[in-house]
Amino acid sequence: MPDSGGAVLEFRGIAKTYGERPLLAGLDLAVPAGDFLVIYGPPASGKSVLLRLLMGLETPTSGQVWLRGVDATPIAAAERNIGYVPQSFALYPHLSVRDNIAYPLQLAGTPKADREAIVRRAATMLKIGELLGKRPDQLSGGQKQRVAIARGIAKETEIFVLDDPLAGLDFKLREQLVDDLKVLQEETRATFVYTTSDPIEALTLADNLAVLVDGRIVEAGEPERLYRSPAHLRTMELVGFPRTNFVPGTLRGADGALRCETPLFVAAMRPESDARQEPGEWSVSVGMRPEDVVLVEERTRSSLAAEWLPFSATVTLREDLGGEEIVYLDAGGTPLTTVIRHHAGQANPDLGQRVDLAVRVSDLLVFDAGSGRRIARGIETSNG
Amino acid sequence: MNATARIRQGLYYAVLWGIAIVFFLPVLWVILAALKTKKQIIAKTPVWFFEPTLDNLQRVIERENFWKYLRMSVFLSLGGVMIALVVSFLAAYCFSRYKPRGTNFLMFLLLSVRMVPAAAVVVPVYLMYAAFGWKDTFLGMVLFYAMFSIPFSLWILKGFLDGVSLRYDETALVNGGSRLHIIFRVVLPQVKPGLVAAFIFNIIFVWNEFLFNYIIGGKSVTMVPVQLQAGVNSGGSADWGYIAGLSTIYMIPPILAIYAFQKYLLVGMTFGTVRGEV
Amino acid sequence: MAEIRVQGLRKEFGALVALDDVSFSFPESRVTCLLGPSGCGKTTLMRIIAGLERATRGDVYFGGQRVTHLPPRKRNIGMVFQYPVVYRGISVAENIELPLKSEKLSKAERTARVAEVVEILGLGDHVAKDITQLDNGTRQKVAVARAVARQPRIILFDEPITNVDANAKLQLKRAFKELTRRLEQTIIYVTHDQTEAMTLADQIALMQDGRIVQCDAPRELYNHPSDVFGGWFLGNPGMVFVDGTLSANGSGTVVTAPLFPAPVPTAGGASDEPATAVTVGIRPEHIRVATGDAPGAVAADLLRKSITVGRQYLLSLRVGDVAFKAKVTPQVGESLPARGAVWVTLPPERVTLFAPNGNRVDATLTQPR
Amino acid sequence: MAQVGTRRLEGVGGIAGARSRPRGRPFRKLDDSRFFPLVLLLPILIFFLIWNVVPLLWLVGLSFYRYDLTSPEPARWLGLDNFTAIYNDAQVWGALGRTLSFMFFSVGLQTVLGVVLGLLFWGSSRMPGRRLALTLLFAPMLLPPIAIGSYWRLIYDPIFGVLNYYAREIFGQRYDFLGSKDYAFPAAVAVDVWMWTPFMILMTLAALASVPKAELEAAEVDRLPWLKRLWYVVLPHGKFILMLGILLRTIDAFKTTDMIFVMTKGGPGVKTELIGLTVWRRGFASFSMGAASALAVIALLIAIAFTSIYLYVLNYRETRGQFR
Repeated sequence: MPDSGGAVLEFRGIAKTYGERPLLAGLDLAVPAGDFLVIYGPPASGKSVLLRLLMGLETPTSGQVWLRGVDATPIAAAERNIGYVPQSFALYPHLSVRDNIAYPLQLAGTPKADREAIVRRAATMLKIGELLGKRPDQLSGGQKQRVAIARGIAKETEIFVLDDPLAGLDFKLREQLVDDLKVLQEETRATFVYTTSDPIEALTLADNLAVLVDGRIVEAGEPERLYRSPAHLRTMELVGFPRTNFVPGTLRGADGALRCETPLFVAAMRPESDARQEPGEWSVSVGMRPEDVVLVEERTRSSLAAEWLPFSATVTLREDLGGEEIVYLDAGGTPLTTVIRHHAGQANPDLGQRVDLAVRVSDLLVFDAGSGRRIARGIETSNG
Repeated sequence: MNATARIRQGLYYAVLWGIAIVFFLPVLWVILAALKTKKQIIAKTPVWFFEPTLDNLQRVIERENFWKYLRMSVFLSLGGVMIALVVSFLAAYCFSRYKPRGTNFLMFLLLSVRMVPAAAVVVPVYLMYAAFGWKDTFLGMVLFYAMFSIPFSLWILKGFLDGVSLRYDETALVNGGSRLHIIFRVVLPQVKPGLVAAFIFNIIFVWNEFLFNYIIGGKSVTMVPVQLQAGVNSGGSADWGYIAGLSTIYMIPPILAIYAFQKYLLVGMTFGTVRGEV
Repeated sequence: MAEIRVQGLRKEFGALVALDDVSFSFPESRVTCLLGPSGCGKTTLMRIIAGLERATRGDVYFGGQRVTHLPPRKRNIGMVFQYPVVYRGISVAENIELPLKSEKLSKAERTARVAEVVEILGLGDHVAKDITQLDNGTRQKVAVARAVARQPRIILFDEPITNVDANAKLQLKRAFKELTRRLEQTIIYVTHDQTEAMTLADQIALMQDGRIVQCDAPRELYNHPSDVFGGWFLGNPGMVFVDGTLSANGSGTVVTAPLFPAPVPTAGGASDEPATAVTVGIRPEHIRVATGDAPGAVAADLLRKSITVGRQYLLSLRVGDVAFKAKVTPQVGESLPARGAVWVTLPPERVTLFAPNGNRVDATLTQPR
Repeated sequence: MAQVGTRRLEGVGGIAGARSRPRGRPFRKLDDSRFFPLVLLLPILIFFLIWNVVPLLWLVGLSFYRYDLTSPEPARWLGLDNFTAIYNDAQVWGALGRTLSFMFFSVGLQTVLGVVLGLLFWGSSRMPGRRLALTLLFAPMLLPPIAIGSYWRLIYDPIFGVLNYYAREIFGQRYDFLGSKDYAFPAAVAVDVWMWTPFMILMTLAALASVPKAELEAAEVDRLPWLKRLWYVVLPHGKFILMLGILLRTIDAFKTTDMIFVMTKGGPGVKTELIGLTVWRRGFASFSMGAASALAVIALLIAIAFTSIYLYVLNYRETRGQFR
């Protein structure tokens, strides 16, 4: 068994099956103390189950959960001492906000005076100080969520688990809560484990990000590294907003050179490892981030440098986010998106218009269509 | 709203009230009878307007053992239903949360037996009670009524418990709450409406029950309906004043209960399979 | 086709005032989005226009006709609800056709109308299917088709894409865009999602606490909010607000705020009033952040940075005890350290000033000379 | 192993200050054990065993014996004789047939009346005194069946019954409703209809309440005519609850005993003798427990069949998720 190496909690070879259905398959993950770990994945990828295993609400089919340096797998949920914010608010409707927040403390037998102080502190941090006397059914959705979070953190412990706490909340509420949560974690320096299926939320909150797809962690690490250099197709697809564009293609290796052919362009590639030096042919997915696909004015098209790959597409929808706009395109059957920023004075195409686009070769990442692993990337030209 | 619309609405409400009154009329007739003299009751021309007399009611109250029977009705109803609620709440929690194998089968069986004509069950129960010497004992009767109330209570409570998110249990669990704490302090407060519905519904059933009380009861545990039946079947001419008086007194609690707990009526009448109010 | 006008509309639910004397005109043949947070009264306003709710006071006019007391069926409107309403037990085509049957139209006319909306909404593959076979997104399309096929004068949409999944949302947005390009009807679209409103509307009526606070074309509303609420509600994240003071300094009026290294002169503001409090507002993407000093820049602490939409970077910054957000381009974001000292500039031409009551002050900042 | 980056901070604690070691519990509580669910079930199992399983076995066992309470001889094994006797018993068949037609007529009438009146009551939510009106309306089904039987004896009475008086006023003729061969059965059905129509009104109101408001509003905006609204909007949502109501009434009508017992005792002749009464009579009038048990077993099986149908319908809806 590997040493836990300062990790405050750790999953070792965790697998979980319900009947015949595998939900989690052999999953390893270590979380250092004081980390804000975001487990990020599409809905139904196994995020909640993973947290429930950590909480002790489910037993793994195989593998162990280590907590604070001991094997906690046989330890009951009640003894694990983790603060918990469940997915739906699960506020006790018969208790006041104050009693809801104090609930974990009351169960733990914290003296009444201390309880009140902790409740006050938690309520102040989450800006719900004036709601303490109310009942949950008198609160708005955002307020309920704040109370649920306050209850989760008002516990004498240093590990907190939040199961997609902002799901279903209004956009504006999320914006505020994300910020408050980040500040909260930095102030308390506790270890947070947080799940979400929202890419921006994940990128904003995470010190470390674990991308969970179909019960497996496809990649984990600092969000910026995952964003810039994803080793797996799913990482590139999921980490970032709008979603990455993928174009199917074929990668051909001959005479020591690699070429990738797609319906949109043909480009020279360099392999990620020596393994792909030998001649061969692989079916691949070429990933290009929306912001790397740029709109080109007709007149500048001819003057594009060799490092740019030109192609064209039709605008199908423009979604205005305010600060920026997502342009949905159709490039001969391949759906694409790009992002334009208004204040940057970029092109302003009309709906249904045919536009010229270009992508820089060095921004392309090539993934094996079968395994999803990254096998090549566009060659950087020296003058780029 | 203009005048014609208002008149139309007034008419509509009048019709609805009319329907309600028509349905209540037979009951009203009995209540009236309770306030009539014997002559007025059996008058060939129906008497609608008369000077009410309390003679019948007084006779009912003064009749030997009236209070004893009424007390028995109250004790047996309350006792049986309370026991049933405790037993079925615990079972419903188990069924809802642990989902043991055979849950559905057991729930089905319990309900089926409750759906059987009472006359079919009464034979073996009678023989069993006779054999064990439980006939005409308070415990035997109250436990029987508990059993009588368990199936519907279980169905109602299971439905309500299934509606309480498992997250509540889990939140308590991870904070160190015991199962008993969860059952009584976390879940129980949230299924109060279910408890009320089950309570009201079953208590009306037991309150009105006749057959079993008649067969497996006896002098010491007789409830009012048995007494009522005795009145109706006492020889050739029944004492209608007495019967009407006794019924009138006995129907007051159920009518008050429907008025006060109307929103639980639907849940109760369909033993929890249809939720909501009308 | 008709203009919709509401006059002094008030709605109270017990003690709660849902609509506070709203007078407003929805222009003919245009898409107007009612945008606002939940509980702002937007749905109530729409339901009163539809006739599904009765106003406590005030009137509704379609064209010149007063319809305040008409029941919905006499108003000739189409409506699409938050959750997809379809009629069960019949096919998609029959669903769209059902209301037409009460309209005294020939069979040929009915068929033609159904075919037309089916084409616009891309329901071609589903016409013969039973309604229960469809997912929520497609059902909502059917509901839209049904409302449109009757060709009412007015079509109302009540948060129609809130309850469908992300993929269907996009499809529906495309379909709406296509529809509104083709239709001539007056359309009111209620939503709490600013992106939806910005994407679909010809003009947005922004609501807060039972009032319409501003109505403008989407970009206009975004760029020139008439009060603090509009600045905050639109944008992701919303506008950054900093307290400042407006005061006279001999030659004109200047704004002093923690994010300006020196007082910034204004053009157009009153000049001889004593110092007044003012809120300085700017969109986070307009704030410039650099590692080095520049004219007009102040020193700031970079607390955090994270990647946001399209590899832009969202920065948490602090100047003194004023905390705020900025959104910068990929290039700038990458050049910044993870945390530490940076320099922040607020381009004066991008700054909007608001009075203490929240309303925009009609004054623009100029480049300090 | 996905060791996510190392981090600079040592975790120091949450808002309440860290207390990383949970307080150990000296002993494992009962409710942590895997027997705990069984403990919860124990009371109901005891009840089930004593009051259901034992009588049931007793009943089934007894149905194979000749056992008369009145005769001194001990019980005698008959095999299936009791059942064949029932099979050949015209009286039992008569009672079964009567029960069926009782169920058919009373449930049918209740349904029609209940649906019509229920629709009429739809939209009465702002009626003044609605709660009281509904209490009066629902009263018949919540009063003791014994009392109900006696009320109607009073009302049906051939001499001083109020109904007879008005019958004579209108038709110029007196009727002995409960005493005559022609009228006794319809009169019994009428009482059942009176008693249980409110239940079908209740179910109709529940069915109507289950129709999503938005769908009704859409139908209004779409200008669907009244009948189409009922057919395309109300019925698809409401039919399930209505169906449950009809099934419940059917099961309950099958059980009808008390009310008939008090009102007519099955008479005149056997005109109103329903199966419940027959079982009762065999058991406690002639005290032939074996024969009564055999009959009870049959009644039991029929009731279980009805209940299965009911639960099947209920389950069908749940598994097919027809709520949306």
